[in-house]
This record gives sequence, structure tokens and C-alpha cells, in this order.
Amino acid sequence: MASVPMEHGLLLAGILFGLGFLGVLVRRNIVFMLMCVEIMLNAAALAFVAAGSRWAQPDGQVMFIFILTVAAAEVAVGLALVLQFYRGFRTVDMDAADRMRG
Amino acid sequence: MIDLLWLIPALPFAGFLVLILAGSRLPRIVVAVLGAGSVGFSAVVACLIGIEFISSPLVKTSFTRTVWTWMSFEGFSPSTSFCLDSLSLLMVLVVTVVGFLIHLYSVEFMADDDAYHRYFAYMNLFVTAMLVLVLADNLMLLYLGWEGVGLCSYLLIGFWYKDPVNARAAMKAFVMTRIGDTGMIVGLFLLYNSLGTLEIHELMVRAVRDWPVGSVMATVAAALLLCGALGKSAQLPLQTWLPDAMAGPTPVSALIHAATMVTAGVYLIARTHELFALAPAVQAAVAVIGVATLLVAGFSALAQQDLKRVLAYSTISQIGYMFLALGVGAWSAAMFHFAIHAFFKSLLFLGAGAIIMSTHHEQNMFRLGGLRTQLPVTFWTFLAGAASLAALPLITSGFYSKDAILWYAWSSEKGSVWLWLGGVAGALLTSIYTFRMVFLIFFGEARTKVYKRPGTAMLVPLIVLAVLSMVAGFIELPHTLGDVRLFSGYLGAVLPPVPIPPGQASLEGILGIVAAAVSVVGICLAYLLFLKVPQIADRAASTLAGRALHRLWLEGCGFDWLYQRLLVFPFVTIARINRSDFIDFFYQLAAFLAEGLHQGLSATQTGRTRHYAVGIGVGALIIIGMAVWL
Amino acid sequence: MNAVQLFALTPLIVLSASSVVLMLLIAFSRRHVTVAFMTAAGLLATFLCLPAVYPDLPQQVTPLIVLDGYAVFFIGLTLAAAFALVLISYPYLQNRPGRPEEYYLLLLLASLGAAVVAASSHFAAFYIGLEILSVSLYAMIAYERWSLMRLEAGVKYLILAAVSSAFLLFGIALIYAQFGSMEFSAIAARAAEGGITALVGSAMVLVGVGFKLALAPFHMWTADVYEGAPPPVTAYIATVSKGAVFALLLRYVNQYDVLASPQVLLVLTAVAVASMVVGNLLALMQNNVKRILAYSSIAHLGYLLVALVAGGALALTVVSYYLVAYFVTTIAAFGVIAVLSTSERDAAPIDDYRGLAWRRPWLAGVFTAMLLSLAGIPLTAGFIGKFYVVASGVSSALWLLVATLAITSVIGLFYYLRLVAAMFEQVETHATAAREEPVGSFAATAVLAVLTLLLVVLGAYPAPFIRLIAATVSF
Amino acid sequence: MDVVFYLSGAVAIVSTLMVITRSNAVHALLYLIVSLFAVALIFFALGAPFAAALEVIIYAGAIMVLFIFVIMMLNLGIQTQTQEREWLNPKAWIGPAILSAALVCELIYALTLHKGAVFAAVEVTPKAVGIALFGPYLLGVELASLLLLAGLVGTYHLGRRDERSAAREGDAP
Repeated sequence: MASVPMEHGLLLAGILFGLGFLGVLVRRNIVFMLMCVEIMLNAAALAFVAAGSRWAQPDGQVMFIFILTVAAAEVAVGLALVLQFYRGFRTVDMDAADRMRG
Repeated sequence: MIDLLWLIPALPFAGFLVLILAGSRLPRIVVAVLGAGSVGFSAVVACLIGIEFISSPLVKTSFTRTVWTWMSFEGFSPSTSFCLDSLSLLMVLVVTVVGFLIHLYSVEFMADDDAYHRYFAYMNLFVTAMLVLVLADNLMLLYLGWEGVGLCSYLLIGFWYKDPVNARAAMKAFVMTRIGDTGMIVGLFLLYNSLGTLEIHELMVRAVRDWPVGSVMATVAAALLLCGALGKSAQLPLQTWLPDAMAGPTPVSALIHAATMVTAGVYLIARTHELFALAPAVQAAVAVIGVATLLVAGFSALAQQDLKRVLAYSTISQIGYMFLALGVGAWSAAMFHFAIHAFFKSLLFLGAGAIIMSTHHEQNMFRLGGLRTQLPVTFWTFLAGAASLAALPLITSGFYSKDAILWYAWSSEKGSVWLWLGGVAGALLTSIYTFRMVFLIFFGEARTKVYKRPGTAMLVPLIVLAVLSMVAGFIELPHTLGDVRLFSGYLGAVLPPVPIPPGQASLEGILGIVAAAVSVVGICLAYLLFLKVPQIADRAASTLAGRALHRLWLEGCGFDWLYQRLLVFPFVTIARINRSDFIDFFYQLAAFLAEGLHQGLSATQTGRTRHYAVGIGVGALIIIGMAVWL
Repeated sequence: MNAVQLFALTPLIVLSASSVVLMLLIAFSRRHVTVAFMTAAGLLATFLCLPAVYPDLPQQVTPLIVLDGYAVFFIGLTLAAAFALVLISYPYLQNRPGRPEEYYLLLLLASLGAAVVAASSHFAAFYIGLEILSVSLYAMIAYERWSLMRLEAGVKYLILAAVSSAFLLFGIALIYAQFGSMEFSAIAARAAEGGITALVGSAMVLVGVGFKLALAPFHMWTADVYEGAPPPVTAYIATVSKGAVFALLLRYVNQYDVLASPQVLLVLTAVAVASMVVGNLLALMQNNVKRILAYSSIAHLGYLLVALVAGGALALTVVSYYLVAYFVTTIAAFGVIAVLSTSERDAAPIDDYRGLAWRRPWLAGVFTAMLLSLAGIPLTAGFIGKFYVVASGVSSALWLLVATLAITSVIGLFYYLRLVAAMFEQVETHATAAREEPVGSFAATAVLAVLTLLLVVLGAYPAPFIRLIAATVSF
Repeated sequence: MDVVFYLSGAVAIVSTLMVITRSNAVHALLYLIVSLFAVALIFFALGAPFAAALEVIIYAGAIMVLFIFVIMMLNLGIQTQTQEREWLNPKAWIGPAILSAALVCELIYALTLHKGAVFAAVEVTPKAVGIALFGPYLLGVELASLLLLAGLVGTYHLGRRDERSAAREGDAP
């Protein structure tokens, strides 16, 4: 079992979270954006597991399982939307969808 | 039964709602039943409540019922309460009963109008507002009703809005009364600010407690309230709107501009008479204004050719009598004249309406004539009203109500011989112009064809009102003539009796005889001048002085001309100079700024998801930053 | 979990069961009217459970869910709104191609999510409830998936909502890391120790919550999604989704006295001010009615935040009343839009509303009433709501917030009245004849009538209702 | 075990960085799987073997497969890759990078202020997780099932072929 400070776990999660967020901001391809969202969710899950490990409680892992469920559901709906999006817009460029603005 | 007080204004209001929302789709008969029926039902409820109230010990006090509390928040709970006492009951009865009769009359009078439902909707709204005005237990609610009746008056004067003249008349009425209302609302603020309440009863108690007689505050407050009363009741110097208000349908003139709304000022002063009693200067002003008005309007009435304008000036003049009574502290005499006046003046207007309708909108008296035989019922009822207006001795109600005012104008502590003289001169004028009207219309040779005769719905109100004009006066007779005190006794709980200095009482009989004589003399003069030998009148009018006077009187003594020069013209000039409004610049700047900010923010809504995510990121950055560093 | 607790859970169980039953029903019969009827029946049955369980409350059912008067009130509100929207959606979907049945299933599930959020006493329940709500909403927004506009809105909402919920999750994780529990009561018990990790966590939670509530600066998705989503779904996002999250926020803030922390107070104040200013300014010259309502909703959530910051026992009543007024107004406003929308496009451009008062006087009347209520004109529910908000702000001496509210309300008045004026404009008939006007249906008309009546009654005589709130809404 | 933590951490960061910079979707996906494996190792190091297993089985095993399916169905081709490369110019990423870096710095700053807590070097066994899951979190599990139902229904509806034409032809579902 690791004896690293909890902050390091959270820091790692924070860095991954930031990278995921950066990806959402930078990428225009919706598939990539979804992947980056997954990275963010995964980072949050890591933070939970790290926190749960600090308190030696199962709660962190329980939350991880819930996040997993949510991620699965969200990705399923998201990817279905991507397919329809591609069918409609003939592209996966998220910036193509900017007809509503102002 | 008395718990159903809220029903009295609620019924016409319900009628209004139905008519305004669905009236255009309803058949005319349903509109008529709804419009007149709701007021009629309200009148029935009012009568039942009135009977119960008078026969109960409550008559000595008052009955207040909160019908609606809007909200309640930490001690702030604006609520609507209705207060029934003998004064408001009198008003309610007059408003609902006369209102119902006029609605009934309108059913036939307006039958050919396209905007039938709109007419009845407005009329019902008017009745509602008037009832709110008289039943209000605080001045704020009273003010709501006050503005409500003003609005309805505006809507109904301009009822035939397609003619710009009517629209102008409506506008004029609205603006003139607003001038008074502005004074009144300032007065309300002042009262609330210094006495801490607007609940009328409590307000009066506090005013009497806190303010000595003649104190500045009381004087200012009373004067400001008087402003409102002057505007609404068309008294000098705000009287000029009323003759023009005749542009509306005639039943409207009967209800709003004769019987009810224009007497709201009288009601307001009577309602707050304690306050006016604290301000003797203002009260004296009321009396003087009353006399001046009744004379100015009397002279103006003498020169009019338009039938309805005669009646309009006559109304101004008669309200002048009420103000005179209020000014000398004869509160209940003023209310008595109000009630009687409501009967005979609405009768006269309705009669005028019948004549106008029968002759295809002929309002010029000089083109009418000899209608006595063709419109007999109208003639006899009109004659009854005219006799009452001219105060024909003994047999008419108007005699008793006017005689009481003249008597108090002389004998009251606040009265004087000059006020009395003015009143008597006015009485002479009244009977002259009244019978001038009667003789011109009904006697002499026929100059206009009668196209159609009024039907039952119009005649029934005429007859009922004629009877009332004749007999209603017998509930209050002077000491010298039977000494019946039903009316003032009934109002005694609210309005104190007039203190008469000792030694005056013996004069009552003599003064009564003088008043009666003046009235009869006036009628005779009218007979002489306008029927028997009209050449005298013509010759007098054709002299230089006569022409000038005639013109002056025809124009309502030139007030309109004066206001045009003194107020309207300078104001328009200033407005023209300041066309590129200087102060407006700041508001435009604010608007410009807001629009610029809008454009800036709008530009952030690019429609691109990534940019929105940047928004979330920046927000998170700021909020986390605030959490960490603050 | 004992029997009493299980009984207290009945509303949620009934709601879940109705979703499952509905799913099975759809598998057997795809009759639109049956499905809509069953949905309404399920919502109604759940609603009827609320008074039945009320006497035994409050009940803590496992650490996750607490059912108290407060939860019951907001669950009831959610159900009522969903019920109204089912009635509005039915004619809307009836006139459109495609299969409408799944919509109702998603609506039921979303309502369940909202109910769970309103009743949660644990971050796990909050998160799962929120995600049930969100996932259902993704599909509801893009329900008409052949329409590019709906797709665009759906994808935007999905990505941004997922990002925001990642923020929320990370925040929860940080709070958990600090306090070792995700139960609100346990967190409250240890909140006094403070700690910067939890503070940062709270800030990130606020990001997630602020996104769902469309508070500035997390508001940018609002207009696009409002514009893109089908009108009944927009109404759902505007009311149920926001209402449930706000209920949770209020529960958290009020029950556990986080306002004692100056940072929280400051952040909430800043967000409230920003929302009021940004929302009203963005709506100012907007020409798309759905976007106007979107921006106005940003401002309204800002107003609500004022009451929240004012705090105290009063906040509960004020927020509850304001939310009810806001629900009524928003649902009716979008109901009008739904009724006016054709199968070709939504009735969003302001030009569609020019002269509406002469073509469809009743609809225009309803819409006018709603706009006046949003603007806070007296004798509407919106006025009372705003009055209470101002009063609670004044009594807590929040002068900055009250002043902002007053100034921005004036700006708000402009664009509401601009819309009203457009409806009463006289227009040439041939200009409007080009557009086919859909006919109203009985269900939608009835809902609009009831909502308008409610608006006036709540505005003219709110006292009994406020008493009801005061009696029901308690922890 | 500390070494495992830091090493996997480094791997996770690097591979995540690769995910967000790759122009080829499949490459990016493979990097993402590497990153997930690294996180699974970290879970293991933190004493959460059950989470580690789930990370591999469900995240890397199931969810990523979904992505692969979609990428295959889209079949974006070579010009998309050049397109992606063009989109990834410095002008596009410099701003977001600064923003993200600022966020991360803020987090790092805040977290380093918080000192002292060390992981309890205790393994939280799958049994403990199971007991918690079906004990206090029972309702959460039930709700998660409804969440999956919502996801299922939504995906089913959104994923079907365009039914506007189908509705016109009047064929059965």
C-alpha cells in the first residue's frame, strides 16, 4: 500500500482534469471532445478513490462505480448523438454547429 | 346580508369582465341583460343592505369589512376594506339606483350603436369604480376609485372616438381633472406622512387630536384635497372640461357628468369634513368658490344654444350650491342637494337624450320647439325635472334642498349675507335658464320633425326619476313647513348639524318666502323673454353690450380663452424651444450604454461550444480564486 | 431501512414503477394517446402519494435520501410541472413526424431525477439524480434528431453539461477528501473546521450547480439550448431542471449555514449580480423570443439568488413562492410558443408575434400576462415574488443586490414590453397569412387557462398559498 | 508501492497529453486506454483493487469499445487527419492552454496549502465495497439502474435511422 500523501493523488487527478478540460477547449472533433470529457470524469473518479483511500472507506470506490455508470450512459447517448450529428451536418466539427448564436 | 357588502361593487365588476372579454361575441340582448342586470342586481343588494343597516343600531356608527388582504409581509399588509355608514350608504343607493335606471335607459338609447358591448362594459366599470370610491375606508382605495371613475369618464366621453372632436374633449376632461388629482395625491402623501395613516376614520381622529384649528398643516392638507375636489366636481377654476364632456353619449352625461362622478368632490369634502373644519380659511374658500361658480355657470347657461351644454353649465352651477353648503358647514344640506340633484339632473339629461334621439340628433334649442304635443311623456317628466331644478316652491324636491342651502348660507356661523345674496341671484338665474330651455323646446312652433318616439325602456326611468324629483324632498322639510328631519337625522351619525346662532331662527320663514319668490319670478321672466315677447331678449342681445355679454357667456365666461393664452400657449412655446430635449440626453446616454453593453455581451454568444466551455473555465477560475485568496 | 422509511419513499417508488410500466407498455402498444395518458396517470398517482406520506415525515431513508416537507413540496412542484408539460407536449408531438412514445418515458425519468435531487441529503444521491435528469434531457433536447437545430442544441448541452458535472464531481471529491463524508449533515457538522480543500471543492460544486441553474458566468449554453430544444423541453429545462437544483442549493445553504462563511457570501453575491446584469442586458435587443426567455431566466435565477443570500427562515418561503410563480409563468410562456410552433419550425422570431393580439387574442393575452408577470407588474404572481425577494433583501440589508435588482428590472421591463408591444402591433394581414397558424388543442388550451388563472390568483390573493408554503416547506 | 504510484502517474499524464494532441482518432483512443491502465494501476497502489479491476474491465474494456465502434462507423478518412492537424495550430491552443494551466495551478496551490493527510495504508477490499454498495448506497444502486434505463432509451431513440422518411412510408417500427 502506498504511503504517498493524499495531496499527491489529488494533484495527479487535478492535472489529468486540467488536461481533459484543455482537450475539450482545443479539439473541434466531437469524438475527441467526448474522449476529453471521459478524461475529466476519470480524473474526478481518481480523486474519489484517492480520497476514499485516505479515509480507508469504501465510499470513494462506490462513487467510482456510480461515475462509471454515468460515464457509460453519457457516452452511449453522446455517441448516438455524434452519429446523428454526422448524418445531419456531414462533419464531426463541433464548430460547424454554430447556427444559433447572439 | 350586510356581510355581502362586497357584492355591491363586485356585481358590476363581474359584468364588466364578462362584457369586455366576451362581449363582442354575445348577442345584444345578452349584453343588455348583463350590463343593466348586474347594476340592477347590485341596486337590489344595496337596497336590502340599506334597509338592514337603517333598521339596525349600526346606523349610529359604521360597518367596516376587510374584503381582501393582498399580501402580508412583516407588518406591511395592504388590504381592501369597505366601510358602510350612513353617508356612504346614501351614495351607494344613489349610484346603484340611478345607475340602474340609466343603464335601463341606455339599453334602448344605444340600441343602434356598433360598440354596444363596449359601452356597457365601460358603464359597468364606471359603476364599480364609483362604488369603490364611496365605500373605500381609506383614502388610497378612494383614490383608486377616484382615478377609476376618471378613466371611465375619459373612455366614455371619447366613446365615439372616430370623431377627433370627441377625442379632444375626452383628453381635455382627463387633463383638467388630472391637475386637481395631482394636488390631491400630494395631499394624500402629506396626510400619510404627518399622520401615519390613510384610514379615513383614524385619519380624522388623529387630525383633530394633533392639529389645532387653523394650523398650517391642516390648511395645506385641506387645500390640497380641495384641489382634487375642484377638478373632479368642475368648480372654478377647473370647470371648463365639463361642458365639453357632453361629447359622450347622453346617458353617460346623465350618470357620470351629472349624477355621480362630478359630485365625488362633494363627497370627498363631506367625508373629510373634520379636516375642513380644522381649516376655516379653506372652508371659506369652498363657500366663495361655490358661489362664484354657481354665478359664472348660471350666466353661461343663460346664453347657450346647445341643450346639453345648458344642462352641463347647470350641473356646474348646482354643484356650486353644494360647495356653498359645504363651505358654510351645512354638510347634510349639501348631501341632500346632491341626492335630489342626482334625481332631477339625470332626469333632465335623460329627457334631453329622448328629445335628441327623437329628432335625429338635434341639440340646438332654437331649432327645436313645440315638442309638447308630440312627446307628451317626455314633456311632463322634463317639466318635473325642470321645476325641481328651478326650485318651484312647495311641490318640488329641488325647492326644499336649495332652500336649506340658502337658509344655512345666511344663518350659519360661517355664512354671510353676501353668500346668501349670491345664492339667491343664482336661484334667479337657474329658474330663468331652466324655463328658457323648457319654453324653447316644448312650446312655440314646431321646427323639427319627430322621427321616432322613445320606447318603454326609456320612458320608465324618466317616470321613476320624475316621481323621485317631485317627492324625494319631503323627507326633509324646513322648520316653518312641517319640520321633517328624516334626512339630516339619518346622516347625523356622520355629519354634524349646523350650529345656528340664536336669534336667527325667526328669519327662516321670511328667507324661504324670498327664495320661493325669486324662483317664481325667474320663471315668469323666462316666460316673458323667451315665449311671450322674445323681441325683448333679441333686442337686448343685439346691443353692443348685449352682444359682448352674450359672447362672453356663450364661451363660458372666457376661461378656455384665458387658459389657452396663459397656460397652453407658453407651455407649447417652451416645449418647442426645448425640442431637442436637453435633459433627455442623459437618459439617451443610459440607453446607449445599455445597448452597447448588450452588443458586447451578445458578441460572446458565438454559438461555439468550445467558447462556452471557456466561459465555464473562466468562471471556475474566478470562483476558485475568490475562494482561495479572499 | 424499516417499513416506515420505505413507506415514506412511496412517491419515488411509484414514479420509478410508472417509468418501468410505461416502458413495458411502449413495448406492447405504441398508441400515442395511451402512452400520454399513462404518463399523466403515473405523475398523478405519484402526486397523490405525497399527501399520504406527508404525516409521517420527515424521514431519513438511508443516508442518501431524506423526505421532509421541503422535499415533498418540490417533488410536488416537479410533478405538477411535468404534468402540465405532458398536456402541452401531447398536441405538440401529435402534429409532428416520428415516434413520440419514448419522449414520455424520458420525461418520467427526468422527473424522477429531479425528485431525487430535491430529496437528496447526500452528494451521491444528488449526483445520480442530476445525471438521470441530464441524460434524459440530452435525448429529449435532440428528440427530433433529423432537425439540425435540435441536434446542435443536444450536442452542445451534452458536452457542456458533462464538463460541468465533471467540475461538480471533482468538487465533491475534494469535499469528501477533506471531511471524509458526503452526507450533508456530516459535512455541516465539520464545516466549521474550514480547510482550503473543501473550499475549493465547494467552489467547483458551485460551478456545476451554476451551470445547471444557468447563472453567470456559466450561462452561455442557455440561449442556444433554449432556442434549439423543442418548446416543451425548453420549458422543462427552464423549470424542473433548474427548480430541483435550486431546491438542493437552498437546502444545502439554509440547513447548514454555509452563508456564515464570508467567501461563500461574496461568491454568491458576485454570481447573483453578474446573472442579473448579464441576463437582462443580453435579452435587451434580442429578436428571438426563445432566446429572450432564456436570457430572462438567467436574470430570474439571479433574483432568486438574492433571496437565497438573504437567508433566514424567510428565504424558504420566498424562494418557494418565487419558484412556483416562475414555474407557472415559464411553462405557460413556452406553452404559448409550443402552440404557435408549426411542424416546420418553432415560433421563435419576434416577427411571428407581431399582431398576434389581433389574430389570436386569447393566446396573446396569456402571453402578455406571462410577460408582465416576468417583468413583475403588480397583480401577477411575478410581482409578489419579486416583492418578497426585494423585501427579504432589504431586511438583510443587501443593498448592492437590491440596487442591482432594481436597476436590472427596469432594463428587463424594456424587453418584456417590447415583446408585448410587438403583439399588439397592427400589421398587414398578407404578411402573416404566408405562415400557417396551427390550431390550438383542448389539452394545451386548458393548461394555459389554468396557468393564467393561477397566475392572477397567486398575484391577487397570495395569502392562502403563502400560508400553505409556510406550513409545508420545512426541513 | 510509492514507485508504482508516481510512475503510473507520469504515464497517465503523458498518455493523456498524447490523447489530446493526436490527430488520428484511433491513436488517441489507444493512448487513452494506456492512460486508463495507468490509472487502474494507481487505484491498485492506493488500495482499491476493486476499482482497479472495474477501470480495466468497464472503462478500458467496454466504454472505449463504444468509441472504437463509432470511429469505425464514421470512417473519417485521411483528410480528417490533416484537418485535425490544421485545427491544432498554436493560435487555437495557446489560450485554452493558459486557461487550463491557470486552473491547474490554482488547484495545485490550494492543495499544497493543505498538508499532512497521508493515505491510510489500508486496502479497501471488494467485500467492503460490496457491503457499502448494498448497504447505505442501496438506493444509489437502484437509481443507477434507472439512470442506465434513461441512457438506454435515449440511445435507442437517438440511434435509430432517420424515421421521418420511415414515418412517411408508414412502415411499422
